[in-house]
Amino acid sequence: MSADTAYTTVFGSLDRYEKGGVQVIDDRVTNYAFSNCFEIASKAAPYERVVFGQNQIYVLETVRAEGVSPWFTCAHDEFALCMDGEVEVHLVKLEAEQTVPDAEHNGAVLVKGEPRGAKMGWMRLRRGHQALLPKNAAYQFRAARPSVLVLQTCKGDLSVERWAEICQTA
Amino acid sequence: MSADTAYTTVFGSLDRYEKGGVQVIDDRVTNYAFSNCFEIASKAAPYERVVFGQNQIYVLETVRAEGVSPWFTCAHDEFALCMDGEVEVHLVKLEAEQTVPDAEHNGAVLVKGEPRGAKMGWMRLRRGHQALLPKNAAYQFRAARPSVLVLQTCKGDLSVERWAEICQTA
Amino acid sequence: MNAIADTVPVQATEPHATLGYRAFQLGGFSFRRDEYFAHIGWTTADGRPLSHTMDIGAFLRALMRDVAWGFFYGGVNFDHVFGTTNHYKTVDLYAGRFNATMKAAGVDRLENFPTPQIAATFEQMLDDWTNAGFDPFAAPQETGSPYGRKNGSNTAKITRARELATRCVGLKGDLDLRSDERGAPVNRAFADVPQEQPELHPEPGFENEVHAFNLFGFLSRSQVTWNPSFTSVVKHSYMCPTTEEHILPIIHANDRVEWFFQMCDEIHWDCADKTTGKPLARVIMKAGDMAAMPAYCRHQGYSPKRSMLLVWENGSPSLVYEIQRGESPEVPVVF
Amino acid sequence: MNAIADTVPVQATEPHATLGYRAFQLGGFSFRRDEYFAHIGWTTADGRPLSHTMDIGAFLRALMRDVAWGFFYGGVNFDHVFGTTNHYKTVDLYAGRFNATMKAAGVDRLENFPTPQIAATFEQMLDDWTNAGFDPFAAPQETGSPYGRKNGSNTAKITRARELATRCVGLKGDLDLRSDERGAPVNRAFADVPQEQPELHPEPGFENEVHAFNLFGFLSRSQVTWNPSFTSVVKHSYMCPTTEEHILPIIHANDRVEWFFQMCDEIHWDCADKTTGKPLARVIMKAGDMAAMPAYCRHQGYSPKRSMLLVWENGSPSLVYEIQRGESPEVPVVF
Ligand SMILES: [Fe+3]
Ligand SMILES: [Fe+3]
Repeated sequence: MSADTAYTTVFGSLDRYEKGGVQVIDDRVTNYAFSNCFEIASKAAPYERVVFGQNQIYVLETVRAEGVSPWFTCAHDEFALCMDGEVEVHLVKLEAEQTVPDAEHNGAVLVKGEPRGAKMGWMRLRRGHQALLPKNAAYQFRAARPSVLVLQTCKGDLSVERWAEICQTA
Repeated sequence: MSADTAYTTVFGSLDRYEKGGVQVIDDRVTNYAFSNCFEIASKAAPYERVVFGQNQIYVLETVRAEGVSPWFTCAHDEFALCMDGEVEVHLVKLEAEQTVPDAEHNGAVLVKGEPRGAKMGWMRLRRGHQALLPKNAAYQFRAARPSVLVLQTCKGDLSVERWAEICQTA
Repeated sequence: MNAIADTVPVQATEPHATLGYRAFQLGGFSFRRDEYFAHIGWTTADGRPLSHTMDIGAFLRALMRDVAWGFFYGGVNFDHVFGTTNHYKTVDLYAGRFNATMKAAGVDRLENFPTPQIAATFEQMLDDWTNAGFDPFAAPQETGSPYGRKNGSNTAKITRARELATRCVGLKGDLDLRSDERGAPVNRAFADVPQEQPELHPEPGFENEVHAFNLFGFLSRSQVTWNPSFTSVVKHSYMCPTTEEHILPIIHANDRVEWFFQMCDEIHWDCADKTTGKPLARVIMKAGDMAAMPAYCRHQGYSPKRSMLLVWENGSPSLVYEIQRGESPEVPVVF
Repeated sequence: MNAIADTVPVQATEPHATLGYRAFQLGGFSFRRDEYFAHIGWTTADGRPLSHTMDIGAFLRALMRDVAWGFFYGGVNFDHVFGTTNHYKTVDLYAGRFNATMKAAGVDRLENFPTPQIAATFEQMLDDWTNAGFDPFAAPQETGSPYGRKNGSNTAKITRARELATRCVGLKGDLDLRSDERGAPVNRAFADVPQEQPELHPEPGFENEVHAFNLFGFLSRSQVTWNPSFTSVVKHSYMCPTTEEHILPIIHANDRVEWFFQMCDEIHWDCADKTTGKPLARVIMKAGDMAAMPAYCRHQGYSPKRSMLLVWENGSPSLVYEIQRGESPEVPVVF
């Protein structure tokens, strides 16, 4: 591909992102819930699950991945999309007594104590990689440097909402 | 030009024209003064000058050319555009006493009596041909079969207005 | 062209002698195309004829989405006059209904059709009116002109199936990854997107559960624009990423809140009132930006360079009725 | 590029490193183009940034007319948001001013500029943003794509002078007839238009007064679309015929009544309120049809095949002021 037709795909990162915004004509700016995952992650504590999209029971959460996370588990599938950095995902096939007792329970919970069960394996996610977090498995994130994940899940006990802080308000 | 790329240009004629129209959404249809020169000419007497466009002192007139017209003259230039049929235009360089006395007078008038002065010559107009009717000349139209002219001129003594009859009203 | 649609009778004329295209009739609406335009005709409530003209390229690009998406969620406005509203077993076809002036003047028309009937008509119209050199799914720089007289057809391109994962792309038995071999080379605008798949280290027996894939690589191989796929599903939460270039060919009036996550590059959105068409806001989205489209708005996006947009939909079949009953908010969140 | 314009300073950046186009600033308005779009930015009355996006093809086609016509009569709307109003020595540049919602919301902007200043900026923008393969005056089937990165220029095509007779085409010393030799071959869509000139039988000495010409032949050789010439003049009454194909690239909001005489084929017009943009009427014009555009409307035409339209203008310099003072009606005729 020659220089004059080569394209540069612009991704964002914790170090470098440019934020757009809502230009109001005749509406409430907060109705657009405008935020940016890198800005959220840059201000979040490691492994806080900050809700930045919600639709009834469903959420998208931004996570600052930094160091080793607690072990999480969930009664339904979740997905983790890496938007910046590099994150390992370790999986354990939980024994029944450590899974979420209510199969209808929405959202992730912390595994109590060390996860017991067979090691399922692990994955290394880089930017653009999306991982399945299978239901009733335990999963742990490990990131040597600050990284950003977006989680597709349901709103649960660990979901943190601070819309007024993350969204454009004027 | 091959058959599959050949175009047919659609002209109208006294014999065959298709009229469009105003489709009102929220307005008065008469404000669009919608008419059709072939329809007007099909209902007009020979050489009536039916105004179908006007803007302050200026008009466009439709003329049904059929047989031999009176001799006209005008203190300003006029133009005749042939839209259908075939029309001869005969010109005489009028002597001063037969021209319109007021150089500012708008619109054509009838020449009183036979035009006196040098014959300037004549022209044969077919569809799409436009002739200059030079100021202070006498001109006469001759058409063997019904034809249609559009005149660019100023509104004058011979201009006929019957907007309610020629325009779409509903 | 699906099996159901083929069994429904469609009202169409013989091909026009010069132009080569068929004209179509659906209820009180007439459709014809010429070298440059789609012409839509209807009769107003008080019996007068009215018409509307659209550039044929714009019309076919909109028609392509409406057909491919099965009339999508809510309203698919082809422009400020014409469009469809999905009721999921039936579809409204309208002209002027969501144009404040035309509605107030009483010159609008709306008719409801069983989905198979309107689908069959739209599919045949799309197939008849799309020439060999034009792909309504492609970016304008990647296809030919929509104009001119009937010149072949492009059935294969306009009948591409939507790519819908049921759990996650790449899982055994689910939607396949895209590759050169499967006819999905990397798009010119994404030549710099890394194609490596994630490192997977499953223990024996867990090969289909320790699963990740390169979503950006997958999207870089999209052959179409403005056409969401499903890539991962949590209950009724659908990740519907899509690659966007030039203008969204429809103005989408969703019947539910819809979220956009801009994964790279940028898109500018025009948002307007769903019912009247009055402008409400512009939303400028760059890489990493998230925004919601409230359920009361219609929106149309402009993507200057091919970009990756994650459309996140709540596909709950009961949601639209909850919204209609006022049980579900039209806004994404109140704070 | 006329001499006056070249002496006025224009605010422009260096060419963009990747795209190759310059960005321009005119008062509080900013302009930039990329592969697909023109982006217009401004600051609202209360100090907030606002923007507007137009397809670059639509923008350049509109810009071409505004430049070539010297800002024309009245308002030249590029679309429902952006445009110019001619005050004949100065020009208003606006965004949102004639959009009912944007005006009511106070997010519009209007600035007045001396004509040479805005003309110079528009001319340079048009020249910089038009690539070698694209002719904004040509019908879409007769030119290349407006999209992509900077690729040469097309200065000769965008600086064609308007063809303005002072009395009548073909008279000695007035505007010449068009011919193959003068670079004006018959257009493909008018190959069937007779090219014979009228039979003239002048007596000796009257060769320049016994004058007629083939207007339809003249028009069949037009190389451009939606660009009126003057062919005959009676005082301030100007016959401004033009050949039309595809869509009028502007929405014209005249400051006076304007008359259209459709000489062949057909054009469909969308008419809307000049101030608010609300739809008023459709006008379907076929060969021989005459219609007026009232001075309160804005109008945009759709010509499915190249057609001949006679635009008839009252060029009286005092008329616009008479209209503004309420001394001249906004409607063509009352009956
Ligand atoms: Fe949408
Ligand atoms: Fe006009």
